[in-house]
Amino acid sequence: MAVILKRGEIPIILFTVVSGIILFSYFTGLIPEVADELIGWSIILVSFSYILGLVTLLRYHLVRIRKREKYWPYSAILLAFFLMFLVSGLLGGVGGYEGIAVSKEFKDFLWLHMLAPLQTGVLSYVGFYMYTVFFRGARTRSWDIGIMLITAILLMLYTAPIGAAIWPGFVPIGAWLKDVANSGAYRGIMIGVGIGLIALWLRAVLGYEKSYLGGGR
Amino acid sequence: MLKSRNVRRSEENMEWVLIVEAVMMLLIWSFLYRESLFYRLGEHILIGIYLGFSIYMGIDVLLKRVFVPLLSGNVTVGLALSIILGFLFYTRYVKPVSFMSRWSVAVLTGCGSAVAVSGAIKAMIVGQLPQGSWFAEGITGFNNFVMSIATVFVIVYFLFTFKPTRLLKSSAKFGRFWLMICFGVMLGTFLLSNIGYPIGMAMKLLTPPALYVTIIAILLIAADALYRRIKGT
Amino acid sequence: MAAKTELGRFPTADRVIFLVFLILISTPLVVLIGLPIPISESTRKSYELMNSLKSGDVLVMCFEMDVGAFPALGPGDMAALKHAFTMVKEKGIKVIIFGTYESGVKIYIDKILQETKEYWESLNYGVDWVNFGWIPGHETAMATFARDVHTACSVDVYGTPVDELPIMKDIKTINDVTGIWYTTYSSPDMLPRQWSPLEWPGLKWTICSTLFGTVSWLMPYVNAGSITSYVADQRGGAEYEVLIGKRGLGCKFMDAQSLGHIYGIALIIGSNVYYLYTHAKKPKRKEE
Amino acid sequence: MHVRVFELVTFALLCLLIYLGIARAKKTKPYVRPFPALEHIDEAVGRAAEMGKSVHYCTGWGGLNDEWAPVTTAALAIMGEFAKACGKYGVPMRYSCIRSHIVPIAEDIIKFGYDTGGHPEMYTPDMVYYTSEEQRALMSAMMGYIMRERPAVNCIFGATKYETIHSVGTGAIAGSMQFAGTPRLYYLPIILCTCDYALIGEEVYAAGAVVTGEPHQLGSVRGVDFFKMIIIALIAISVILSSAGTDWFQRLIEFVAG
Repeated sequence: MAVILKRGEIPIILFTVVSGIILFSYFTGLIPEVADELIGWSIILVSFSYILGLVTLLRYHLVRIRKREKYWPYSAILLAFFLMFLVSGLLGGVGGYEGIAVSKEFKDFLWLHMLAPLQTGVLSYVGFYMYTVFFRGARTRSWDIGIMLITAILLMLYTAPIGAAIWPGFVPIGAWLKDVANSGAYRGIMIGVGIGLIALWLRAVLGYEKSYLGGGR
Repeated sequence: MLKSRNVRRSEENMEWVLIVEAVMMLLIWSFLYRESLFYRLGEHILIGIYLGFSIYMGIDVLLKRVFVPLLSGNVTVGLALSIILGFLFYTRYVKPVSFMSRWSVAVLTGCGSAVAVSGAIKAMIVGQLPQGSWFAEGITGFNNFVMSIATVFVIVYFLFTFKPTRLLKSSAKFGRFWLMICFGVMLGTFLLSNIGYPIGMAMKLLTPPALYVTIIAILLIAADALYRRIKGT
Repeated sequence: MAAKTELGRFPTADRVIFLVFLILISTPLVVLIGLPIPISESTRKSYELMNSLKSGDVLVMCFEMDVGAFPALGPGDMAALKHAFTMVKEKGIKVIIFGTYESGVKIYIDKILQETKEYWESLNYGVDWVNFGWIPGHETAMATFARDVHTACSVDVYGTPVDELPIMKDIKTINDVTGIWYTTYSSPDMLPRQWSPLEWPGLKWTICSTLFGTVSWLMPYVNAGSITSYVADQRGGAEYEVLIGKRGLGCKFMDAQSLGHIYGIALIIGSNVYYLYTHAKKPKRKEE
Repeated sequence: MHVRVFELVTFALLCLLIYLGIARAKKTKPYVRPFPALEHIDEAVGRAAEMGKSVHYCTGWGGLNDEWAPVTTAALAIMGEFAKACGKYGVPMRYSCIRSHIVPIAEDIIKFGYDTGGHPEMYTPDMVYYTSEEQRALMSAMMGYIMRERPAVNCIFGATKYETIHSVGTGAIAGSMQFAGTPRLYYLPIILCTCDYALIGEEVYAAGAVVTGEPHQLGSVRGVDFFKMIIIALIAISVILSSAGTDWFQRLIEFVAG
């Protein structure tokens, strides 16, 4: 029995059956409730899997704190904020249950006034790194990069308010590039990506692609 | 008299909150100067709170979708199976049966892949096929022609397994030309939608209670730069 | 390359680039530069619609907003508010303010009213204009407002019952309203569904102020006439500020945007000139 | 009953062609255009060994539970190759991740890579760094790690979002050698600008097959290519029909039986 259960085919069969049912429902319009149930499973399964990540992260930081490795105080700070948010969140009400108001307020404070500015700060690096890209990356190493950069400059003059003030002709050029030239190429890439994705699914069904199950098989 | 009552009340306790927010933002922005203890502090607070949030949301979902139906006795076959698969994840920590955790992953990936495939056929492949008429009136006909040509040559660029003849090579080059125009458009419009984040933050950091924190931060950075210059590092 | 430098430190060139960027985007926020902003057709039409209000006309300003979206749509709303309050003073129109989306609306309205204080301080609250804050219910509230204003807006933001507000005496249904300024940072679908000028003969026009991403979503409604005009994002707000002759936050943002884009173009060109200049000395880098 | 006939036929045809490609490849191994990104893995990791620095890998925002599962699978396949090279040269690897269900898979892949590469003793569970389920946490963790440790090789493959910019931007400043690839178009220009080796769009999926070097995997790429010829033919038909002024093609692809 154990030998049968350990066989590598079982996960592949599960993969095939689950995705086969959803695809069958998609193409024929039959058994939509079964397909919806299966998609609903993935939400529950993902919630169960959070523990795996938590265990890894806790082990990582607890080991650092115990061994007093470099930067260990930061690990302690991380764990402190983790516990603060989790405990205040759970006490403040979870899963539709009402909790203690003060605790909920503290959770909201952490969320709104500590996390929100931190995360906007991290997100704002998208703006900063664009200039790194322009400075370090945007160099005409070959003809194709040159075309990309010229198009990019034209588009920037089209989108920025100042562009039309400099020369109104930037607007039709930018609009043509964006709506015609871009969407033609975009379609080509989309078709390729779609086909590649289905090919990968089929390779997984046939049992050739097993990366999603981990190595060492 | 009635008019400004609400406004004032919300304003009073905003002062120190704004200062906390400014400090948090500057912790992250200190990275622009160097990777220092300030940034590390911000980074770890951020990860800590987000980790708490993830686990909180996980518990929330499990309570709503699993434990409340379990306690109220509405157990369907599907729910039972999903719970069993969920617990199979943890067999990873039990050596003799650790292979079972792969079953859950297989089901999860099966769902994800099937959603991807069913979405791709319509939106990515079949939906992209219809082309406009090349003989439509005015500029539209020419535009349709350009679009069809671009699509075809980009597909040719992504042919991987044909021996590179001269025809294929030059077609692929032409395909790459269209690809690059497409990327140029993306690069050019990227700034517009993303430059707003730093501008918005700069605005917050330049309004009074936060401005004082900003000034202190600038002074700190200047002092550090001076100190390092003197020390010669 | 940079690998030899001290760990954690940014190369000086990058620091300079970030610093210049920060200075460039901060300067317009402090001092208004006033770079040219071309006015789009839709914003001009919106401005003319607002300007066409006459004495005794009623303007409803509905903000489906949250404080988080303030940088995007706040400037346009503030410009429209300034315009409306000026018209209250000069022409004697009436203004009704509220939002229905979620409770964050109230804080948002407080914020923009605080910023436009000088324009309403001299006006008579309850007679010239009124603020109902947040009316819960979203689309249901909008539907109720269209059919029976007094049920939807039962008390104002300070708890005054609607019957005690002189401004509301003659406003029973949406047919008594002349125009609507509607700001949304989510879907604009509710506006044509509930408050379409095609459906309500008394309602002359509606203006939708919305994000760039939803403009294409909105266009079919504009073409059909169920939304009369629209103001697009920060940029539309800045254009509106130019039209009313009071350059403010929106123009500051636009100046920062323009400077940011010019800086980007300058960096690309500068970096390429430098690269091509030194190109001959270096071995060619592999492509792909 | 609501059968999407045209979609079903397309899908079945694609599957058939891929199957035929695989069946044929078992006899003769097909030619596949070289991918510079895959050919330089060894060289890059070797450089990391010389410098005594690490390799950083990330599969971005996508997980196995959503519609990005296939891309993530391909990215994990490429990660397996990097792990083998790390095992061969004895280079430490670090994998940043925000999807907890990928954590055990990644641990297995990296462990397997070090085992086959020849340095099984180097593997530690610390190599997988999980940073909660949220994207911003991943961004800040990657920025901090890349600037602190300055890895010699910095990779980001998979269904990536904004974190692409944080990763390749910091990597460019830190002077790492960069590998990246995503089918998400929005981030491709940035990858092309800042990375030494890039995989564009569909190349990520193909690379997942090519990286193994197995004939049947290459055969699937061959089958896909034949299907693309059919797509080009369909586009030509569409052009002819719409230029003739009919909407038959539109009606054909939307044909639903039942």
